[in-house]
Amino acid sequence: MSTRLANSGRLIDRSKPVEFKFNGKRFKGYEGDTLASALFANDQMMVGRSFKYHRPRGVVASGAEEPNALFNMGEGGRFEPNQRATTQEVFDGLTIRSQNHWPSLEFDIGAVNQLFARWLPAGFYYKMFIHPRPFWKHVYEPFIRQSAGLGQVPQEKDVDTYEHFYYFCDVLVVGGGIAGLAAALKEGQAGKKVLLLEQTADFGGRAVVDGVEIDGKSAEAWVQDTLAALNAMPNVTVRNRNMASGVYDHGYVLGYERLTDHLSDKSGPRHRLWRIRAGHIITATGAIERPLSFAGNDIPGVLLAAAVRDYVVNWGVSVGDRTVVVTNNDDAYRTAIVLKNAGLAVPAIIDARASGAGPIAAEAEKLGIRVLKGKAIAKVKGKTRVTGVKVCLQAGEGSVIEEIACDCVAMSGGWSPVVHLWSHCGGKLNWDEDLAMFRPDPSRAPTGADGQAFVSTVGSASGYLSTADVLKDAGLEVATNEVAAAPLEPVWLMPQGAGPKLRMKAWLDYQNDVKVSDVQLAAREGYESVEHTKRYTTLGMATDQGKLSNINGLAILSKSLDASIPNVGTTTFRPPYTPISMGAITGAARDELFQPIHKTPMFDWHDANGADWEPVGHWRRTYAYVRNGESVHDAVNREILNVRENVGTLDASTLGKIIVKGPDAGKFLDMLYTNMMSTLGVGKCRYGLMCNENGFLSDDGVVVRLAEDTWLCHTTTGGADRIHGWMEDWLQCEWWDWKVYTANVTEQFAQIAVAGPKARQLLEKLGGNMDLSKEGFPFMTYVEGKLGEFDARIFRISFSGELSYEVSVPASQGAALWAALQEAGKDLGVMPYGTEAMHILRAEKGFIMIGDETDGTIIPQDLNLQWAISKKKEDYLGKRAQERSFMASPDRWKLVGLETLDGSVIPDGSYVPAPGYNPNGQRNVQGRVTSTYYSPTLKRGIAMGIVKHGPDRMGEVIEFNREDGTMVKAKIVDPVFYDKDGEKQNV
Amino acid sequence: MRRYSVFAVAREGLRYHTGWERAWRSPQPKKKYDVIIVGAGGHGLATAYYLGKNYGITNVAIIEKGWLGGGNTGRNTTIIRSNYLQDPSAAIYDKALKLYENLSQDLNYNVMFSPRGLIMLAQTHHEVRGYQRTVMANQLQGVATEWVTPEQLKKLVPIINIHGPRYPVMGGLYQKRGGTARHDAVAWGYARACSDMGMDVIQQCEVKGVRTEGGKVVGVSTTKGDIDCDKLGMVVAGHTSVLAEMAGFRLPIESVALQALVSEPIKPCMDVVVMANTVHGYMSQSDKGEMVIGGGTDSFNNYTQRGSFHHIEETVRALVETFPMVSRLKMLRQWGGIVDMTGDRSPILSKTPVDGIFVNCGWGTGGFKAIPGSGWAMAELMATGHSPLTQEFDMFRFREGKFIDESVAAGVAH
Amino acid sequence: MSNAVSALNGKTATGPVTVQELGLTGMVTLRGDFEDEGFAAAVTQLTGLQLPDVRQFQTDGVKTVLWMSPDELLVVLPYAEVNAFVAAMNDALAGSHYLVANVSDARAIFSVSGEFATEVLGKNAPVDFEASQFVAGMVRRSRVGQVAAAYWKLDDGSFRVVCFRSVAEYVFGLIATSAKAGPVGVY
Amino acid sequence: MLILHCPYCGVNAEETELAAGGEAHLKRATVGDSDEAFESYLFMRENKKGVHLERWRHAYGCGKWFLAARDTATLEVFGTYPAQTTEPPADVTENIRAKYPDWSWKETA
Ligand SMILES: Cc1cc2nc3c(=O)[nH]c(=O)nc-3n(C[C@H](O)[C@H](O)[C@H](O)COP(=O)(O)OP(=O)(O)OC[C@H]3O[C@@H](n4cnc5c(N)ncnc54)[C@H](O)[C@@H]3O)c2cc1C
Ligand SMILES: NC(=O)c1ccc[n+]([C@@H]2O[C@H](COP(=O)([O-])OP(=O)(O)OC[C@H]3O[C@@H](n4cnc5c(N)ncnc54)[C@H](O)[C@@H]3O)[C@@H](O)[C@H]2O)c1
Ligand SMILES: Cc1cc2nc3c(=O)[nH]c(=O)nc-3n(C[C@H](O)[C@H](O)[C@H](O)COP(=O)(O)O)c2cc1C
Ligand SMILES: [Zn+2]
Repeated sequence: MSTRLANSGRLIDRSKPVEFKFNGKRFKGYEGDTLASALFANDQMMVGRSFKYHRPRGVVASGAEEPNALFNMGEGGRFEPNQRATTQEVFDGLTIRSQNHWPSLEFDIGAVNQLFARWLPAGFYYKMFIHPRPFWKHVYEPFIRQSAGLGQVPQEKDVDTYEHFYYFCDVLVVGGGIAGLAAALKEGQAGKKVLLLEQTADFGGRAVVDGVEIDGKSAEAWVQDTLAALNAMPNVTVRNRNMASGVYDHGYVLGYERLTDHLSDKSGPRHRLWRIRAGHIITATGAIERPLSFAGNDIPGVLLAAAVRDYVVNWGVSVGDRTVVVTNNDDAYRTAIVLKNAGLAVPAIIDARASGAGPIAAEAEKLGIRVLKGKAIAKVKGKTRVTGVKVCLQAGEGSVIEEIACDCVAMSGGWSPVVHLWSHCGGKLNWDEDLAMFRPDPSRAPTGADGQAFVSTVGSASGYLSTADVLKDAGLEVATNEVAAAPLEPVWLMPQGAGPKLRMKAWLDYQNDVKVSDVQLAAREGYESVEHTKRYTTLGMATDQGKLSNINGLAILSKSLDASIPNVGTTTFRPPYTPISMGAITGAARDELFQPIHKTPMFDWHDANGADWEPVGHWRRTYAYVRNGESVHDAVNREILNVRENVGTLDASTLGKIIVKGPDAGKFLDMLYTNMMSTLGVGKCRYGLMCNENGFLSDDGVVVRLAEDTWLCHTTTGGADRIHGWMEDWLQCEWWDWKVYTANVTEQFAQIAVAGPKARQLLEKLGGNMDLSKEGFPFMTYVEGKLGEFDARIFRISFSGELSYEVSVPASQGAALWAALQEAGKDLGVMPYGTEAMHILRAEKGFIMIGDETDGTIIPQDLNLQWAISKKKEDYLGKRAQERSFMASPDRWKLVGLETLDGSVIPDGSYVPAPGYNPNGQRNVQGRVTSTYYSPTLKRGIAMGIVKHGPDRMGEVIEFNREDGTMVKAKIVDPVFYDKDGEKQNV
Repeated sequence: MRRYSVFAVAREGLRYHTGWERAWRSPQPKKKYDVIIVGAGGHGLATAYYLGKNYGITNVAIIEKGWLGGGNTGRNTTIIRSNYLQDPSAAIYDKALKLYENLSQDLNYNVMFSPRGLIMLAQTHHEVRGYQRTVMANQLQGVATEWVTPEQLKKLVPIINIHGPRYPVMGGLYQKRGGTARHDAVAWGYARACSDMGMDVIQQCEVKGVRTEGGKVVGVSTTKGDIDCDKLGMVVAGHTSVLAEMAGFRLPIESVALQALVSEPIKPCMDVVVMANTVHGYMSQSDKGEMVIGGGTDSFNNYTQRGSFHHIEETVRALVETFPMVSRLKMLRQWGGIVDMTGDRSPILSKTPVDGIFVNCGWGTGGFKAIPGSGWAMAELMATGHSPLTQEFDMFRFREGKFIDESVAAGVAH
Repeated sequence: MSNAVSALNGKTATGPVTVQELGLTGMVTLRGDFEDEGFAAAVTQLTGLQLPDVRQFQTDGVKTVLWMSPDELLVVLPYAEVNAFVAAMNDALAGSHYLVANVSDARAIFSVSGEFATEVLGKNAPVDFEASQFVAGMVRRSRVGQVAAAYWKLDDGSFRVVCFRSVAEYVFGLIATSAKAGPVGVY
Repeated sequence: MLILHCPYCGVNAEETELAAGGEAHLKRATVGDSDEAFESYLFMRENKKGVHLERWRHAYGCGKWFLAARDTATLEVFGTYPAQTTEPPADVTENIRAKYPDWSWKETA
């Protein structure tokens, strides 16, 4: 059984016991334990079920590479699926539940899949479930989905918070093992600004576990000294529990810092995502041990040799009482020795190498450990945990020589450098035949903005395995107590000649249930590219991203294709190194801070007075002011009628306002607008149209000439930044010799439209020093002065067809002016009105609306706006485009008014079918509605639309479609429905 | 070809699946073919397949510089729908959808087409009008789509938050027939069928030059030598400009990176595809359980298949807002592809200035769903010189200003 | 103006790092040719300050002149003096090619000060605020979260942050939240 | 996540502070020019896999447009320069030639 040892455990604090729950059972652990070590301490061997066959699964590793031990963790707003037991530290009150089984971990219905295993090889679903057709969607797919999927679905809103942090350094060192520490020390001493990230809680990596001596002192001591030296340097920053999750172009790196995951106290941000810009990145990410491929290598109790060692040395737990070590290299002998010294039984070391190990073998044998050379495991015995192994010749086909009883198997197939970060931006690898590993090729490093390499590797990440070599690679010459190791012998299948039966039980990818036989099948069927094999078998696509399985898998593939491993190559390494929380990626940008809301100075008043908000770009505008008991629709109608009968106020502050000034400003505006703006008189206003270079309408608004060399251009809401940028683009990149300055002063002013027959009365009630009389202040002009106590500029323009003014005051005075207008207007029946009323008011007048009548494919001519297109100008932006055949065609749909015969409202987006069908069998069409409303003024549905030859078809009745398939009849009429002669706005 | 069926699998199971034959041959190039298709992505393979199936043209080579299906076909988020606004788009995408509905049977390869339904959220009044316009247009195009209320939508997608403080869901455009398919299987199924018709799928063979004589194509030069042909189809997506340059003309195309990501797998929780375009994110759940997530493109020309992280951020932010549970999932993997964006964001299926060269490109961020229809139409164009389905997608439309703009009605790509 | 109010009317979040909206503050955008002596002279004459170098500012504690772009300055001064200043500037530059605009109400200005102010700002902007990199006297235009902002650092180590008025609440919320979340512990 | 040096304010701005503006040095075709000329000005793009001359705006900074010579296959930046020019300056051209000896810009080729 697995248990807590009486002593040892460098990471746990036996004075600080903690209690946690596993599947409802109470378990004990110590501070410093990982979930995995704590579960072993409680003899919990089986931790989950595999993806496809629902095979029993146990912990195989001790770090980020763990494929099996994933749990549903936490409760309610802190529930999270797929938490990795080997990287999650335990804390008091932690609760976890095992995954992917029903009804229980011990008895799982899904396990029947195992019986059919031989009929469920890689890609079986591509060959089955083809007939009958409906069955895929309704029968097969639901079944497959249910049996897959691992963890449960979070049900409640996340209660934790997250944040981001930008950090800049000369050198980023990734990894707090001896290589990383040494590299950081070197760079720090060279005066560089250094950041070192270690994903786990502690430093020292493997060396401290292996108990190496460096220059006479223990690795432990060496690490502590080096850390102390680093912490003493002001230019060096060292962070633990912070994983470099990805390397991105131009030296950008994400650091995933876990702040409270290991604590009972969850206050403060849970994760902090570091956005690091590093001049250079050194990855000292070490190496990961590889499993061996033998039958039953997935049974709980079969672990990586180094992991078994870690559990004893770091956490003081033994995985089993009797451990058989199976290996193709010397390092695993260390495990045997550690176990033996811990008083545990090691019945045998099974070494696949006929020549066996180097000097370390003698050490093991001295401790009484039996070493079998040239031998292999034919098969592991046991169902939910190991009970023994059958031994055979590595060279043979698996005929059993002897059986050894044991409850743990510690395997080592050699080591693979962690090259993920090196590879994210295209760092290339070389295959090292002797060490049987892919190593970074410094001559083909990822290159940055300057074309130079910006990532390098040190230590085991470069493929060095002895402590001396590792530190040498980091620039340190040291003496160690390590004995020379005998060369490893690549072993990709155990035994070498294993037949189909065994290969079907030899696992490569534990989580996704990919076996040796699956990869061989892929090869046989022509999925020869390693990328095809990956996608066909799902090898390496599980949550561990193949940290254990990829190399073994592609070795099997290369054998099957008899191509060399480098020729087969690896799959692409992609971020993140291990999965990172979506919460961390989101950071603080959630709820109120999800996106900026742009608020006008009158926002609070609107909000307090029934505003039904409408997002317009990032602005919030009032759609309508809804009074108690009123529907939004009622409110809109009330607001409209009140504008027609009395007076209304609209918050128009969001309209863009751009100052254009300079000797060439007139010339510039003539290019920008379709109209002639240079001839506009000072003090006058003119409605203008802007097109893009493609000829399509992009914006409109009133242009005001403030002075001889100064214009004020109004744009649509949300048009402000776009149009200002557009102006600057032309001034900087095309006409840079023109003398024009622009300034976007949109937010400097609060603007209020005061519209309705009583508009003038209302403004006059406020008093001030401006002549607002019909004569003194004619239509399409502006005045400037005091309106009551306000510093106002008033434009006499109308978008509603009523007598109307747009009052502009400094934003700081906006709220006060708005309040003053409501107050002064009480007896005039003033009411605020919102964007929907504004839309309908303008529609009743046949005014077009950018975004309704236009959609990015409409040219001014389509909307009969020729009057706004200057004939005198030889050029303006969009003119040439409008000369193209399709734009000049007389068959383009043109703007008309529409009046339903039955008074009903034409549905939004409705089209006008034409006789017949096109070659693709689609109904021909001859027009569509662009704006359609119920007009409370006219008490009927009104609409505008664009119709083929529309203006020539006045009076004709056409039909619009409805979603239910019926049609609405409407008469083509003049778009101006209300006050055709414009008398009302000129009073 | 050995047909795939449950019986075949059963038989093979008994002999450890040692009897399966190759899904496709890996031949050496011949000296000459009637037709060469450059690019063994979905569109290239489908074009070849229908050339053979519909027109009996089987002396065809599909030349692929990498591994077949390794381009965007092998890295897309597999959204399939045909509820497009403009007639030419609706026509070709719906043709594709109809073919998808029988593709597994047609190819005798389960492409796992899953018509689980697709919803586009309307989160502003403008979007509501835009999608209602789409519903109306689709009705006349013979494409069944419907408008769903927030309440209906919540029933279809229990994990969604329709009362988001920022952009409450005001309804949605729902296409029941929309859904997903297994992207790799689409490429593999077509490749297997093409190979079975005697066509050569030639992988690891890069086209380096296009050879023409007197304004007519005569062949290509590749890393496996020169290969002659009478007709050449360029179907290389992100690399279209590179191929066009070899043939001496330019196209209205820019190549930019589009990214996607998957979460760790979880139990089934969303049986429909949801697109939230106001906030730039969309999500579906694969049969393996990962949430498959995508968003907007990068803005600069790029051939690296790597994108910029801030787009991933924007997308994840959007989805956490729309589906609060996403916050406690983890990102398992992110990747990018190089998409070919045209001047009006609609594809180009067209003859070119060079006699005998045809181009099928510009599918940008949304061409997976079009693969069968595009192949069908492209085959017709290459075989007969004309196809009603491709007519409007002619490359010369840009000269006349005759665009096919899908972005107009709050419409979007994927 | 009696009832004029700034975007957040002086809203403050106090703590180890204090975030404060500074209330009504005069701000004037000035565009012109920095090479032209006339322009430089006018600025110096009306502010008593030299033209700042690229990404620098000049200040006398009351008036501040900040470099915004190769042809744009931001002049920060008491709110009450703005109109007079703008008028004077117009006189001084009359005849030359320039643009002067009162943007006092178009912006919100914050002070961010305290122990780990640099770290707080570093949470929301792709800018190196580390003391040796971002020194007093420096201006940097960038983002704060998802909106534009300009940062400058005073001699007392505190920062000024300017953004558009309409997003003042968002910016305040973001910085205050970052402050409340505590230090990162690197500076 | 690109970084580009703004030649106006000297900031090494990161992508999120910038706005990309597509191919640089386009000659505006307009009234009087042929449909072909206009089409190629508006739509036909070099879209080079390799050296690309392109427009960027320091949108969240000084607001100025500048031009960059960037390798779209490796993302190497050969240099940035002000927008008020009709062709890449000599020093930038040199940096490019250091990598691609026989590179010549379409217009000057
Ligand atoms: C991240 C992402 C998400 C997407 N999501 C969706 C979605 O949800 N729904 C949807 O409908 N679409 C989506 N798309 C778009 C879709 O993937 C593409 O439009 C579609 O796959 C294009 O297929 P293709 O065959 O034209 O191109 P590809 O599949 O890219 O095939 C082109 C092939 O040409 C080869 N090639 C290039 N140059 C040469 C040469 N010189 N010689 C030989 N071969 C060459 C390439 O290697 C490649 O294999 C997405 C795309 C991406 C990148
Ligand atoms: N004899 C053998 O076969 C063998 C094999 C492997 C290692 N070793 C020994 O192991 C030691 C190797 O030292 P080393 O420092 O090169 O490697 P290491 O494995 O000791 O340390 C690597 C460190 O990097 C961390 N890390 C990995 N990825 C990270 C990421 N993305 N972000 C943050 N941190 C990350 C790990 O948590 C670990 O602490 C030497 O003592 C060597 O002798 C021996
Ligand atoms: C629909 C879809 C689902 C995917 N699911 C997974 C997955 O479960 N696990 C995984 O590792 N990758 C998954 N991927 C990503 C692929 O591994 C790969 O990253 C992608 O196809 C791009 O290829 P590349 O990364 O090799 O360039 C998925 C991709 C797609 C398109
Ligand atoms: Zn700049």
